[in-house]
Amino acid sequence: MATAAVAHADPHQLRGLAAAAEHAGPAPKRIVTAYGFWIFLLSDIIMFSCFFAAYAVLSGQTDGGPKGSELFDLRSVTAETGCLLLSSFTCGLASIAADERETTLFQLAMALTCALGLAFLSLELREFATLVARGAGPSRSAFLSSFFTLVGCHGLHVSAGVLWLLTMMAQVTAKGFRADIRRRIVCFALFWHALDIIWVAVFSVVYLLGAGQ
Amino acid sequence: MFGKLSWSAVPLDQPIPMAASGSVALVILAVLAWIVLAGHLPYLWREWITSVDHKRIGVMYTLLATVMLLRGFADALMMRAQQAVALHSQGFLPPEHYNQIFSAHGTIMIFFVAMPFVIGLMNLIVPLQLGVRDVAFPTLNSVGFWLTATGALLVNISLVIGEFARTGWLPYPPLSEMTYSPGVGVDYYLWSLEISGVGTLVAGINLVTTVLKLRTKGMTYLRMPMFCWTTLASNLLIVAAFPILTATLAMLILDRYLGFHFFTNEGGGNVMMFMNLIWAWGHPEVYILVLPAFGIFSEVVSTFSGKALFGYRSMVLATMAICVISFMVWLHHFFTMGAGPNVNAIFGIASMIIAVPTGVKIYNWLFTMYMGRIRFTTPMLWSIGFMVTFLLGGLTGVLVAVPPADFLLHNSLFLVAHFHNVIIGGVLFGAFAGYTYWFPKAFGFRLHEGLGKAAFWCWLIGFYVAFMPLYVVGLLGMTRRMQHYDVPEWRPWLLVASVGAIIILIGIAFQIAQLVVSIHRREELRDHTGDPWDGRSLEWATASPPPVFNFAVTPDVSGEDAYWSMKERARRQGTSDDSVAYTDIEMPRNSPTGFICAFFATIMGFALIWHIWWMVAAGAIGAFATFVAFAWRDHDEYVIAADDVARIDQANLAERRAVMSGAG
Amino acid sequence: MSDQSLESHATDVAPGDEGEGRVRTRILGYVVGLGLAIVLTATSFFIVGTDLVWQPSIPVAIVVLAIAQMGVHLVFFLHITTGPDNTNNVLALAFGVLIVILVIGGSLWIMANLNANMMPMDQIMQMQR
Amino acid sequence: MNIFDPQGPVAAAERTILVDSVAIMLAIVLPTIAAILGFAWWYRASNRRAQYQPDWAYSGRLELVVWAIPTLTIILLGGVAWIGAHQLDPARPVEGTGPPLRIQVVSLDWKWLFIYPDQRVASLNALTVPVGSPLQFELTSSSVMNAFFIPQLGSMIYTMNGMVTRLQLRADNEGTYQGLSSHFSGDGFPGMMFDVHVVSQLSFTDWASKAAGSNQALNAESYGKLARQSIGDAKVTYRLDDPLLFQAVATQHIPAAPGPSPDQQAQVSPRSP
Ligand code: HEA
Ligand code: HEA
Ligand code: CUA
Ligand SMILES: [Cu+2]
Repeated sequence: MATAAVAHADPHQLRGLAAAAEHAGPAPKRIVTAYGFWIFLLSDIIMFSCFFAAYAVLSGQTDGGPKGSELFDLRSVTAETGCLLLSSFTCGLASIAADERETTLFQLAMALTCALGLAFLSLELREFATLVARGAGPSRSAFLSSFFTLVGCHGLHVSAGVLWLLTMMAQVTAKGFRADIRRRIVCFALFWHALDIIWVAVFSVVYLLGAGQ
Repeated sequence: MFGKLSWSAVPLDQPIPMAASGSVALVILAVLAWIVLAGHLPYLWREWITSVDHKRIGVMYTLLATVMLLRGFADALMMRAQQAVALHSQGFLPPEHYNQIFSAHGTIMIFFVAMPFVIGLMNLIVPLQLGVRDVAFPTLNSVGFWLTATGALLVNISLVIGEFARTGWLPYPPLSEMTYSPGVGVDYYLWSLEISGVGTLVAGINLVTTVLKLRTKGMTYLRMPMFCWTTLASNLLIVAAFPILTATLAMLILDRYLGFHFFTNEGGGNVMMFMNLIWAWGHPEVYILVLPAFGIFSEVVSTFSGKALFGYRSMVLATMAICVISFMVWLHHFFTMGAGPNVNAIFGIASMIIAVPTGVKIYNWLFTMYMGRIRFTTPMLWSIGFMVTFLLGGLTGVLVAVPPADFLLHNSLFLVAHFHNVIIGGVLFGAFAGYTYWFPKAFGFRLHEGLGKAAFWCWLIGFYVAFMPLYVVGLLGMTRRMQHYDVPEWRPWLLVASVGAIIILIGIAFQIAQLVVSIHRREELRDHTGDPWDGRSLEWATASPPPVFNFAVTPDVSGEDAYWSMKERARRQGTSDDSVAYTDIEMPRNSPTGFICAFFATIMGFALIWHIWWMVAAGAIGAFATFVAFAWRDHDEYVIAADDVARIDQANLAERRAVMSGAG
Repeated sequence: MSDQSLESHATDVAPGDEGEGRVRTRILGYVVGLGLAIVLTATSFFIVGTDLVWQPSIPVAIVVLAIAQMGVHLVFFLHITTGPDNTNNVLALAFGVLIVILVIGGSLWIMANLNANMMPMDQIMQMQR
Repeated sequence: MNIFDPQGPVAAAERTILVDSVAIMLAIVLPTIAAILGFAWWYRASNRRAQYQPDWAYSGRLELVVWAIPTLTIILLGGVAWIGAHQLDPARPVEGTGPPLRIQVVSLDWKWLFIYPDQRVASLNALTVPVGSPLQFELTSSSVMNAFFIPQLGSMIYTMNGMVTRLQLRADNEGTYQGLSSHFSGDGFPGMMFDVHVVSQLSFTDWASKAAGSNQALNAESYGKLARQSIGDAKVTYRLDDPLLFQAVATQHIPAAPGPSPDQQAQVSPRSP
C-alpha cells in the first residue's frame, strides 16, 4: 500500500480515551421508528398542501357549474367532524391501553375508533354520491375536480387507516403486545391523529370558507 | 380482458426497434438462464435480492444507475447523430421517435441514473461514516430500492410494448393530456415515476432518520463528516419535494384517467398550475442531485490534500442554506410565462442568492487544497475537473436567472448546455469521484488508476467539445428539442458536438475497461488495510469490504475527522493492546418483502397503463398481503455470536497488521 | 438496527410519546384535548352560520380557529411540545410547516399574478364586445 | 438569428444585459479558476518547496472574505436583474417612430396565425411589420403551449389556450428575420419557423391593403380548418372577416383545437428504438 504509509490504528482500542458525553449513541428502536414515521407524516402533509394549493387556485373555476355554497351541506360536515374528533379520543384511549397491556380495553377502543372511522367514510361517500347524482361530479369543472381530489384523498387516507387498524387488532390478538407491535401502534396513533389535523384544514378551508362564497 | 393491450402494441412491423429490443431481451434471457443453470440463483436470492444490508442495497442502486446510464447514453448518441444530419431533412429519426428519445433520455438520466447513483453512494457510506451497524429501516430500504427498479423496468418495457412519452422529461399539459397525447406513452411516464417516487421517498425517510437518530457514541452533529451533512440536506429535500411530484403527477393521472379538469383546456382547468407545481419539485430536485456530490468532493479534496476540510462550519451553514433557499426559486423556470416584473425579479434574485453558499463551498475546497499535500489520484482529478467545470455551469445558471437574459435564452440550447454543464460537471463527476474513491471499500480492491485517469481526460475533453458548441448555437437562436432544422449556420457547431459525444464514448469505454481490468487483477489491487487512501472518516476504520455488522465494536468519537485523529493518537502512543470485549450482535434478517412488493407493483403499474383493471386489483391485493405477511414475522433479527465477531475481527486486524509491518 | 444502546435516552423523545404518566392523567390529557377541539370546532361552525359577527372578518376568524385547533391536536394528541427533548421533532415539524407555507403561499401568489396578467377571459369579453 | 446581432431596442438591451452580467461574473470566476489550477499545481505532493500545514483549517478573516465576495457580486447582479426585469417587462410599452401596430398571434398545431385587427387582415406563417413602429402583440394558443420568439427582436413569451399574454417589441432595420416556436409542442414543432418581414411604413400599408383584398377569408369556419393538426403549411394572407376572432379563441368561445384525429388516435404509435 504505497499511498498510505502511515500507521493504521485499530479503531476500537481507543475507546474510552476521551469521554464522549456529548452524544450517547444511536437512539433506541422505539424512537427511531416513531421519528421516521413522523418524517413520513410531514411529507404526507406536504403532499396535501399541493392539493390545497390546487383547490385554492381552482375553487373559482366552476365553468358555469355549481359553486361550493350551492353544494355543501354543513350538517353532514358537522357530523363527519364529530366522528373524527371522537375517534381521535378513542384512538388515544387505545394507545394508553396498549401501554398498560390491557387487551380488552385496547380492542374495545380500537373497535370504537374503527366504527367512527367507518361512519365518517359512509357520510362522506353519501355526500359524494349525492353530488354526482346532481351532476356535480369531479369532471364537471376544475373546481369540482380539485374538491373531490382533496377531500377524496383525505378519505382514502382514512380508509387506509381503517385497514391498518384492523390489521393491528388482528396482530394484537395473535401476538399480544410485543415490542414491534407496540411500535406499530404508536405509528398508527400518529397517523390517525394527523388525519384529524388535516381534516381541520379541510373543513375550515373547503367547507366553511367555501360555504361563504 | 386486456384493456388497451393488443398485439399491435408490439412493433412487429418495425424491424429496427424490434431487432434492437429483441436482442436485448435475448441477452437478458441468456444471462438469466446462465444464472439459473450455473446454480447462482440461490446465491443471488440469498445474498443480494433479499438482502437488507445497506451496503448491498447501495451497490445495487449504483449498479442500476450504471446500467441505465448506458441506456441514457445510447439515447444521447442518437440525438447528437440525428441533429448532425437533420439539416433540411428528416434525418434518420422521424419526430415520433426523436420526441420519445429526448423524453426518455431526460427521464432516465434524472430519475434512474443520477438519483440511484447518489442514493446508492449515500446508502453505502453514510452508516459507515456515522460508525453504526445499519440504517434506520433496513427492510424498507430494500423496498425503496426495488420500487425504484420497478420504475426503471416500466420505462424500459415501453420500448417493446407500446411507446414512451413524447412530451419532454416534464410532461407539460395540455400536450400531455388525453386530447393531445392519446397513446400510452405519458401513462408509462406517470406510473413509473409514481412508483419509483414512492421508492425515493422511502429512501429519503430512511436516510434522514439514520443521520438524525443513529450516530455512534460521541458523533455529535458538528463532528459528522461533510458527506453526512449533505446527505441530510439532500434527503430532507427528498422528503419535502417528492410528495409535490407525487401529487402533481396524480392530478395529471386523474385528468387522463377519470376526466378531471386540473390542467385541461376545458372545464376551467389551469395549465399554469402544473408548471408551478412541477417546478416546485423540480428545482429542489437538482439540488437533491448535486448536494451529495458536494459532500463527496468535500471528502475527496480533504483526503487527498492531507488536510482537514477548511471552514467546516461555513460548509455546514452553506449546505443547509442551499437546502432551504432551493425551495424559494422555482419560478425561474418560467420567467417567460408572463408573470409581472416584481415576481420575475424577486425569484430571479432569490435564484442568484444560491450562488453565495455555493461559492463559499468552492472557496472552502480551494483553501483546503491551500497548504495541503495533494495526491493526484483519480478521485482527486474528478474533483478538480468538477471545480473548474461547475464554475462555468454555475455562471451560466446565474446568467439565466437574470430575467431579461432568460427572455432570450429560455429553452434554447444554451439552457441545455447550462444544465449538462452543472449535471455532468457536478453530479456525474461527483458520482464518478465517489465511485473510484469508495470502490475499494465496497469490494475490497481498488480500481485501476491508469485507465481511470484516461477515462477522466476523455470525459473532461469530451464534455467541453460536446457542450461548448451548444452554448454557441443557443446564442444563435436554436431552441431545444428540434428534430430537424433549416438554419445552415447551426450545422458546424452541431457536428463538433457530435464529435464531443464520441470522445465521451471513448471515456466510457475506458471506464468499462477499467472495471474489467480491475476485476481481473483484483489480487494485486487488493486493499488489505481497509484504508487505501489514508482516509479521515470512520468508513476507513473497518475492513474492506466491511463485515455485515460494519464494526465489531462501534467506535467512540471524540472529535472531527474521527478516524484521522484516532490514527494520530495511535501514532503518538505507539502500539496497541488487543483486549477488546466483543459482544453478540443482532442484525436484521433478510427479507424478500422488497422484491415481492416490486413484483406486484410492476404488475399493477403495467395493468394501470393498459387499463387492465382486474390485474390492478390483483396487484394491489398482492402488495397488501406482502406487507401483512412481513408484519406477521416472529423473528426479524438474528444473532452473530461474540465468538464469531471476534474471529472475523481478529482476522481482519491480523491482515491489516501484516501489511503495516510489511510497509515498515 | 439492533438495540445496542440500553443507556437512557433522556435527551430524546419519540413523536407521540407522552413520557411517564399515570393512566388517569393521561386520559385527562385526551379529555382536555377533546374538549378544546370541540369548542374550537363548534365556534368555527357557529361563526359561519351567524349574523352576530362582522361578515368580512369571518374568513380570518376561521383560519385563526383552524390554526388554534391544529395546535391543540399537536399538543394534546400528538404530544409535540417545545421541551428540550423534543427539539428534533419540533425542528422537523418546523421544516415541514415552512415548506407547506412556501408551496401554498408561493403558488397562490404566482398564480394570482399570472392570472391577473393574462386577464380573465370574461374581462376581455366585457371590454371588447 | 444571432442574438448578438439585435435589430430592435428590446433585443439590444437584453444583449447588453447578457454581456454585462457575464463580465461581472467572469471578474470573479476567472481568478477563482486560476486559483484552483494554481493551488492544485503548487501544492502537489511532489513539490518539496510547498508548505504543508495539515492542521490549518480555519481562518476567520478568510471565511469573511469567502462569504463577502459572492455576496457583493450578487448584490450588484441582483440590482441589474431587478432593474432589467422592470425595464424589459415584455408587456411594457415600447416607444417608436411610427404609429403603434396591434398584432394578435395564435399558435396552432403546427403553424402561426398573425391577425391584424385594425387592418382587417391576417397571415399564416409570415409576419409583416413596419419598421420603427411599436409592435403590440397579444398572444394565445389554439391548443397546446408554444412560445413566440424572434431572436433578433428580443423577448420570447408563452402562448396558452384560454389566456392572453402580451409582448411589445420594435424592429429598427428593414430586412427579413426568422421567428420560431421556442416551446416544444408536439410532432410538428420544429417546422414552426416563420419569416418576419420588416418593411417600410409605406410598403406595410401596401401589403395590408393588398391582403385585405385577398380572396381567402379568415372567419370561424376557415379557422376551424386551420386548427386541425398539419405540418408544412404554405404562407397565406387572408382578409379578416371576423375582427373578433382572436377574442373568440382566447375566451374559448371557439373550443380548443381537437388534437390528433381519431384515426391517428387508434393507431398505436411507434416507439423509440
Ligand atoms: C443526469 C442527467 C443527464 C446526463 C448525465 C446527460 C448526459 C448527456 N446528454 Fe442530456 N439531457 C438531460 C439530462 C442529462 N443528460 C435532460 C434532463 C434533458 C432534457 C430532456 C428534455 O428535453 O425533455 C437532456 C437533453 C439532452 C439533449 C437534447 C437537446 C435538445 O433538446 O435538443 C441532448 C442532445 O444531444 C443531450 C445530450 C447528452 C449527452 C451527449 C450526454 C453525455 O454526456 C452522455 C454521457 C454518458 C453517460 C452519462 C453514460 C455513460 C457512462 C457510463 C456507462 C459509465 C460507466 C460507469 C461506471 C463503470 C461507473 N441531452
Ligand atoms: C444539478 C443540477 C443543477 C444545478 C446545480 C443548477 C444550478 C443552478 N441553476 Fe440550473 N438547471 C438545471 C440543473 C441545475 N442547475 C436543469 C436540469 C435545468 C433545466 C430543466 C429543463 O428546463 O429541462 C436548469 C435550468 C435553470 C434555469 C431555467 C432557465 C430557463 O428555463 O430558461 C435557471 C434560471 O434561473 C437556472 C439557474 C441556476 C442557478 C442560479 C444555479 C446555481 O445553483 C449555480 C450556483 C453556482 C455558481 C454560481 C458557481 C460557484 C459560485 C462562485 C464561485 C461564487 C461566485 C460567483 C458568482 C457570484 C456568480 N437553472
Ligand atoms: Cu399561462 Cu395564463
Ligand atoms: Cu431551477
